[in-house]
Amino acid sequence: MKPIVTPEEAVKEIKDGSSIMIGGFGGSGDMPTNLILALSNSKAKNLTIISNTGGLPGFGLIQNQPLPVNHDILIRNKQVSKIISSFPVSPSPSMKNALEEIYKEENIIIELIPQGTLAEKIRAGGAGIRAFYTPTGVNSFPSEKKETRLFNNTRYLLEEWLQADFCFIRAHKSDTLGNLINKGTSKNFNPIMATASKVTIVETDEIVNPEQLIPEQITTPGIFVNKLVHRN
Amino acid sequence: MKPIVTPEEAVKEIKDGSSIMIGGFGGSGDMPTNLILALSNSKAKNLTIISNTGGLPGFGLIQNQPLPVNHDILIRNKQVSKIISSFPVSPSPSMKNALEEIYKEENIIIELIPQGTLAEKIRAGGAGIRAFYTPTGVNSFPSEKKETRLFNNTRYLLEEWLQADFCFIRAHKSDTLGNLINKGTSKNFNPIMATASKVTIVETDEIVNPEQLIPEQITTPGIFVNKLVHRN
Amino acid sequence: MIMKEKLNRETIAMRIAKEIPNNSYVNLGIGIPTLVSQFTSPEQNIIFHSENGVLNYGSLAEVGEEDPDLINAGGQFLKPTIGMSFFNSADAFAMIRGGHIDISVLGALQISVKGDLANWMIPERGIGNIGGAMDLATGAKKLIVAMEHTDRNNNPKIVTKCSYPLTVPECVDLIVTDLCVISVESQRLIVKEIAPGWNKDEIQNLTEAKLLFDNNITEITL
Amino acid sequence: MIMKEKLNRETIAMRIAKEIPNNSYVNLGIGIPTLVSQFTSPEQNIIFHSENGVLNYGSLAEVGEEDPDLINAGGQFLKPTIGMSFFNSADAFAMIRGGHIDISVLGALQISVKGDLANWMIPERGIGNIGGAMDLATGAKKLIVAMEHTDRNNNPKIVTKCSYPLTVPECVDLIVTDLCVISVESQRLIVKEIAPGWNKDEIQNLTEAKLLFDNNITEITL
Repeated sequence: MKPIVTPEEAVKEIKDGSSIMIGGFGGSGDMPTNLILALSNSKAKNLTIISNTGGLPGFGLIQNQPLPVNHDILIRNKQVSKIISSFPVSPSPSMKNALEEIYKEENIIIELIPQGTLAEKIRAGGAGIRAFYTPTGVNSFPSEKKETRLFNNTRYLLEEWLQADFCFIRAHKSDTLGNLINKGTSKNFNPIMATASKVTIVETDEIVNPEQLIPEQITTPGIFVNKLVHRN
Repeated sequence: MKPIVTPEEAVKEIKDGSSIMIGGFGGSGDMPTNLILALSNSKAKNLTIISNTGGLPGFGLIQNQPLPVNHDILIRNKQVSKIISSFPVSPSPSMKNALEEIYKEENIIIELIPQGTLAEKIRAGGAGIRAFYTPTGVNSFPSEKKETRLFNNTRYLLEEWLQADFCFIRAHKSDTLGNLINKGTSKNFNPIMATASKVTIVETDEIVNPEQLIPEQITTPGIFVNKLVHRN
Repeated sequence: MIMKEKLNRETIAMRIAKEIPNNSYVNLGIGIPTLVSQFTSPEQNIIFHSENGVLNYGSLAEVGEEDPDLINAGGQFLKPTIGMSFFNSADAFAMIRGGHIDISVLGALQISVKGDLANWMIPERGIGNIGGAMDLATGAKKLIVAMEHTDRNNNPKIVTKCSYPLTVPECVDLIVTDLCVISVESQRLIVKEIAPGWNKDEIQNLTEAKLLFDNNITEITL
Repeated sequence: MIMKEKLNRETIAMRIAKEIPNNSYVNLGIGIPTLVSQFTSPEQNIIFHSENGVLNYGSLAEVGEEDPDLINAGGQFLKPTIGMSFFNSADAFAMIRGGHIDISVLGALQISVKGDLANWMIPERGIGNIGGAMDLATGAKKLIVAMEHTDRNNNPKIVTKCSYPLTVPECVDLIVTDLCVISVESQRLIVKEIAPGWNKDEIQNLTEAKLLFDNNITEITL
């Protein structure tokens, strides 16, 4: 049985300097908004955020709906000192997100990683694979500072695993054992981040009894889950 | 739309020296028996077989049921020159499988790999990850000939990807687009082998129209599937 | 220079659709590439992949029917489609990196004569987005670029050497612009088709890289 | 030597069950370890993992109700159980290697004084099975070995140095045999509990490795 807590209780143990993976692909309905909001109301500073984007409030937004909360608010609040991301800023230079506006004066470190490498580093972190050789990034930006190696005359880049103290992820349904179901395209980074964090906190639409889940639909087994938060 | 063929047609392009991944965990109902039987009736020789076991006819066998066909028959037929496996012989020394009986006189090469490393090598082969560092096997058997490296004072073993010319896998249901569903514990090596082989051949209990599958239950998307064989 | 008519974005997408063989698995990037799916027919059985974790998506959702759990990597809302499957980001990129995607269609900021692709950062901005482009340009079997031939200020985007940071060197196979279709072959750019009303010199004048023109060059046909 | 009574396999399993904290994720190997699940109660909320791809399995299926698609890694047929989940072999070992399994219970051929484990090959056979044991002994947070104290010929299995090829060096945390319970601490073997009717000397005599005996040593309690 996994503890069911409020967003405020869930973020209580997050201290200055913690690293937090945040699931979701971009910035709309698929983010753990209540957990992010609770964290934005906490005192935690100098956070490292690992997420696909650097917080894009308008991404994947349904017309005429209010801008949803995402980790943009944490950056605007100056709670973040480092962000690891594949898509840190807005696709359009004229629509700046908080990160682009303040990263220079606030000295926020931006670690830019190709999306597939980011996903694989997180999976490796959860699977006990310390490092791996990928073809992505050889002879382009990320390889400048990185080790490469030839296998059968093709060059590959060495990438290490990525792990975090916490992760905030979303689920459509959870059972009381922490087994999770994600609908449609809402898996994205959620299932892999759950594996790579010391404490996995799930913001879920529903919490049901285990007999109400179809085992074959479970996308994240409860072994990776520590706390459940019911989204209202 | 994926071609639906007979087992005999499916194995026709398998030539001497081909490598074949065979899904299933052990040796009972979860093996692609019709494909194995068709291959045993073909002339292909010097095959490399990659499978969790070395062919265990009695493993996971329901009482009073006949011994199911598995790759044991290919070894007994002397069609195999190399086997890559984590569990090549019978758990009991007194119940020898074909591999244990004939590997010495037939000079069959047995490459023994820890099960998790075998699974990860296959996943890497399908995911374009050329090699990876794993903690498993450091300072024990497989590491004797293998490269190791320290990361933060812990030693890891370098393992390369594994790919094959063909794979034989099982599914409970397939749609005509090759999307597959595996029931219960019958995923095992099937979904990852499908990703790591040039030609993936599926032995499936049912072939249905795409609208009859629940997308969230699909365990192997059709992108990894080349041919379907209907199990009778 | 007379302002002649260039192909519009839809026409570029239409021309690219013609390049896609039946039964292909195809990933479409943000911008013009996204439009390609409008110009393929169901009979072609082309399966579209999006790196946020979906295969076999079809049309976009109507306004009022958007489901936040059914989007593509460009943040567009998708209609539920028969034959769809879903997966996480690690598996989505396993498909790309593992060589399972037949065709990737991407936009570009610059392409060099060798087929180098630069599409992730304008240096003046000081910060860029890589997203899935680097994996797609590395892993897809064939890479088609869809773009305007020049930038807003009429500066050539097809250059001798990219001045912008590279996404992947020597990866582009085919370029379809609003002026022509260019095949990249052995580090040479060979113009195969030209937009109606344009001639070779005009196109070379809007291109920094040296272009070769195919002997059997034709007007762009759709 | 008088043939005194040793603990039977079920009693060894019962003693190990006592070691498992509530809410643990536990993988049971083939042989005596498999029996452990019979001696835990539902209130303990222990979740059993099997590396062929299942979490939260419960009892074994009755004869006549076997489902070939519902087995554990030992090839035993499982009953469908509420709360089960299924995954492929790569994900099953990601759980193990990634440190998500709290306790692994394995059998052994030999254990050294340093806690080295040998359980995959008898050299005379010339060929052995590794299976999941090497990953489990590497990745699980705690490793408990369940075994008979000596082999069939009364040769010690707890030795100064393993003569059989190692599975993993220095990995064993606790050994429960049919004679005693031994904690491996800083490369020393400390006997904590002894089977009823046995004394320290008798146990040391059946053990090649040097044993230490805890000051508070007790009879094995269940």
